[in-house]
Amino acid sequence: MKSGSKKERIAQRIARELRDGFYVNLGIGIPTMVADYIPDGMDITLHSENGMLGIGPYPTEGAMNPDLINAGKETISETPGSSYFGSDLSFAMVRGGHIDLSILGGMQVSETGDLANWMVPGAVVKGMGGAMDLVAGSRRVVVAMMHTSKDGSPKILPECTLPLTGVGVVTMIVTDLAVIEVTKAGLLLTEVAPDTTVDEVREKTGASLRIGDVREMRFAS
Amino acid sequence: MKSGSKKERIAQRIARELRDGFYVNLGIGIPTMVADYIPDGMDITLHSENGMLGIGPYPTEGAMNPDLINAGKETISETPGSSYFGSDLSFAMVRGGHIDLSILGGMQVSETGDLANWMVPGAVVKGMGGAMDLVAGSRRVVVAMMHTSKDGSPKILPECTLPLTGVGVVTMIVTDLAVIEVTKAGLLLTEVAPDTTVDEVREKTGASLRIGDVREMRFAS
Amino acid sequence: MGIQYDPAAMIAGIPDGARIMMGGFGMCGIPENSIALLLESGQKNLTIVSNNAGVDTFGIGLLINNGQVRKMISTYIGENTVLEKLLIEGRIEVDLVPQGTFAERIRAAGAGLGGFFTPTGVGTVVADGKETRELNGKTYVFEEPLHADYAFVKASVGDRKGNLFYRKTTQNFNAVMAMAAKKTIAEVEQLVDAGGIEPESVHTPGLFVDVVYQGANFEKRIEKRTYRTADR
Amino acid sequence: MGIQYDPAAMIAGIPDGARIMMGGFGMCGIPENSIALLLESGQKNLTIVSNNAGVDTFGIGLLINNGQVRKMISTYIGENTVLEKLLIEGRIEVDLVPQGTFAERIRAAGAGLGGFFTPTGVGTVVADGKETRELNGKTYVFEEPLHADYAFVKASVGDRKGNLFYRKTTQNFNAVMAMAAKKTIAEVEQLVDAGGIEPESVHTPGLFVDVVYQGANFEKRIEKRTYRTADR
Repeated sequence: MKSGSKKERIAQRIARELRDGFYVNLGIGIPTMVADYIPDGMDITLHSENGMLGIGPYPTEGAMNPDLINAGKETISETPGSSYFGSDLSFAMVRGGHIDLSILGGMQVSETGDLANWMVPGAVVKGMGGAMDLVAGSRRVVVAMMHTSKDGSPKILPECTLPLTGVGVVTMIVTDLAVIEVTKAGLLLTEVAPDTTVDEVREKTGASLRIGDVREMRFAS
Repeated sequence: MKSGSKKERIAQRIARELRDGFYVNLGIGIPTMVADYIPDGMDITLHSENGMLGIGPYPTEGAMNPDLINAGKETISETPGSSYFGSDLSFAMVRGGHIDLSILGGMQVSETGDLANWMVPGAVVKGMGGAMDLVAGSRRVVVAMMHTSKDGSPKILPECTLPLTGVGVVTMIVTDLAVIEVTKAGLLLTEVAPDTTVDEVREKTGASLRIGDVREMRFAS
Repeated sequence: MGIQYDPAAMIAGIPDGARIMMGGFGMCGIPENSIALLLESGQKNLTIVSNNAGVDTFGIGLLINNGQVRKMISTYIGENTVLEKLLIEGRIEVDLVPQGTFAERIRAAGAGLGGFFTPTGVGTVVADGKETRELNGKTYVFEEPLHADYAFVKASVGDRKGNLFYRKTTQNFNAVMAMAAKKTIAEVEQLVDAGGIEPESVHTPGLFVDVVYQGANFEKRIEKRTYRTADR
Repeated sequence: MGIQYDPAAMIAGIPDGARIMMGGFGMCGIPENSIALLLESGQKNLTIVSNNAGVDTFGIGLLINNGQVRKMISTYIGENTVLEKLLIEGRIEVDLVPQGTFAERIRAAGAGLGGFFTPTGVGTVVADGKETRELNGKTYVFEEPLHADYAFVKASVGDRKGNLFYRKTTQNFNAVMAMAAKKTIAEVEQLVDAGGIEPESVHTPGLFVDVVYQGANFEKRIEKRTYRTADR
């Protein structure tokens, strides 16, 4: 088993979904960490919905520029071949199916691939930002989340109980315990983490799972 | 009476409709000639729907550039402060009401301001180009045309008989004989050319004309 | 009337209850100087259309603190705790719009469209009460254009014809908002003569701009300072 | 699969009956080199989406002369007498679309919209058989997105990430068409390394481009040579 936190492990596993030439949008939180695990030599272009393609690593302290931020409002850097544009073109890219992969956090996912991730129960509503567009438009949507809530209750459910971000939009769920694909026939368990079992995953999942040819989760490094 | 052809006189009269700061689109034919009569010192920016603001005069022979044409496919020049953009933004400007004045040729105008100018009877249909957008979107639409057809038949009619370019879109008609405003109460004759009379204009007009405080047509030089 | 170069009269003349778009994403590319003038003028019951609502101590947050804002139309307001408090107390109204729909509705207003069908938000609360339609096998929701009386935008460079150029990620909503308001007021870091911006690199052609002026003392706050050590 | 730099295989692989967008306005900014490759490949029954149909002896006109085109979707075809003859003889089909609607339908396809309402063409033959709707007191007609299998575009400069920059009025439909096709093939006058175009001046971000290549021997014909004498 890889060292590092469970969240890093999720990011490492998701990095294995990257393919050469992909344009990828990373949400806030675990998804942002995926950038650290892009395989060497693979041509991945990161999209930021506030109007940029080609995000580079965080800048050095002296190079921070208030004119250059990502959608999480963090200072970032550019790479050779970066481009900047307005929000209208940025979301034209998203809705138009030009983003190969979006990686987002999740609060709940249903067995038909519905996603809830924008309204925290009991808290003031802060807004959906670009999440609804990203899930509606991206070619593949991978949800990165812990398998259960802090109280142990399942986050993968027959139906979401929280307000939805999108209907039938999720392609794959990657958690600290498992990789689950959303198929037309329902949720398909394809990988379990080294430190768990199919039975444990099943127990911690609120929706019914089809059990495929289950392998052990592997991680990009 | 000014010298020059009747068409030049139409262009000269229309030039008097220009106002400082206007963004103006000139169609092919008589409208193009309006550019020669922009009053000195007046800030007029010419729009070309193929993607340019700030058309200058025709270039010198050696300065002709295949990368720089107007919507009539003629070689042109740029002015300081010109900008270039794509056709989608160009027509966003047009439809969004950002063009103060469009000047177009006409085949027929109705008494409610309908315009027909894209299908020549009996000829192969060549297309409407940008005319339908220009008349639908511009703040003011001035039609520049000879008052009658070559056979003397009226072009200003109760209703257009040719296929329409737009419904209720014309603001003003300027011909070799008269200036006619399109008002909610119908066509209002406001000016007649020096070499004609109200009666002659009325006779050569197929639609009913309200006769306002008719002045003699004056021309920019 | 051509381009003007002094924003004071136009901003002072904004009526109570006006709807004003403000460019920027977070604190990046926000019209700091025009907001300061609006603070001075003190109009009330404003509707502000902006992706975010600033932070407690800067940007649109200053207008909220000053009691000038009745309603926000935004996509995410998570960075402003004062707004959150007012919202809970029912003293301010917030309309939340998905960010792509927000951008597209503003563009539709600027582009003279009557509305459009988008896949975003289908099956969510965003589509409640709106027409949905299946088109070529996919479901879309109808969205209307979003207009405003004024747009405050900020650019890196402007010329005296009103042409604007935005550096790095400062374009965000500035260019599209400049299209969608009856009057657009642009503050720039650098005001140059006509021709000072490469004609192919103009992001906002001057025909969308009514006032262009050189801003003073741009603060350009950074919301989240993220950096790496030089040797990493 | 990342950006490719050789157009030959992709163009040779275009099937008969494909729908291909081609940028350009008149002869300005047209994909001369990709058209030449398509002439060599000889596919039949193509639908060409382009503002114009070239002239008798150049541009899309060459494909028409070669009997490869079954249908044109255009806004104005007045410069091509061969096409006119084929049209009269019923050997080619022409769909005419208002130019702004044409641009907007292409953008809608690229932007993932299901359609939009435009004021253009209301009350004309263009609106025949289409839904019209009154929105905020104005009448609009519904228009659908216009997709294509391929887009051939031409840019002045391209970099190896597929970013494109267009000089003067050569952008026209090139940038918007690059968004709207399944595969976009861009020929450029100058191919540079990634970073060779100022990031703020990229008109077509590389994510819209599948193949970028340096064209050879651009003819760049002028359709109407209009000039003044130097002393005027």
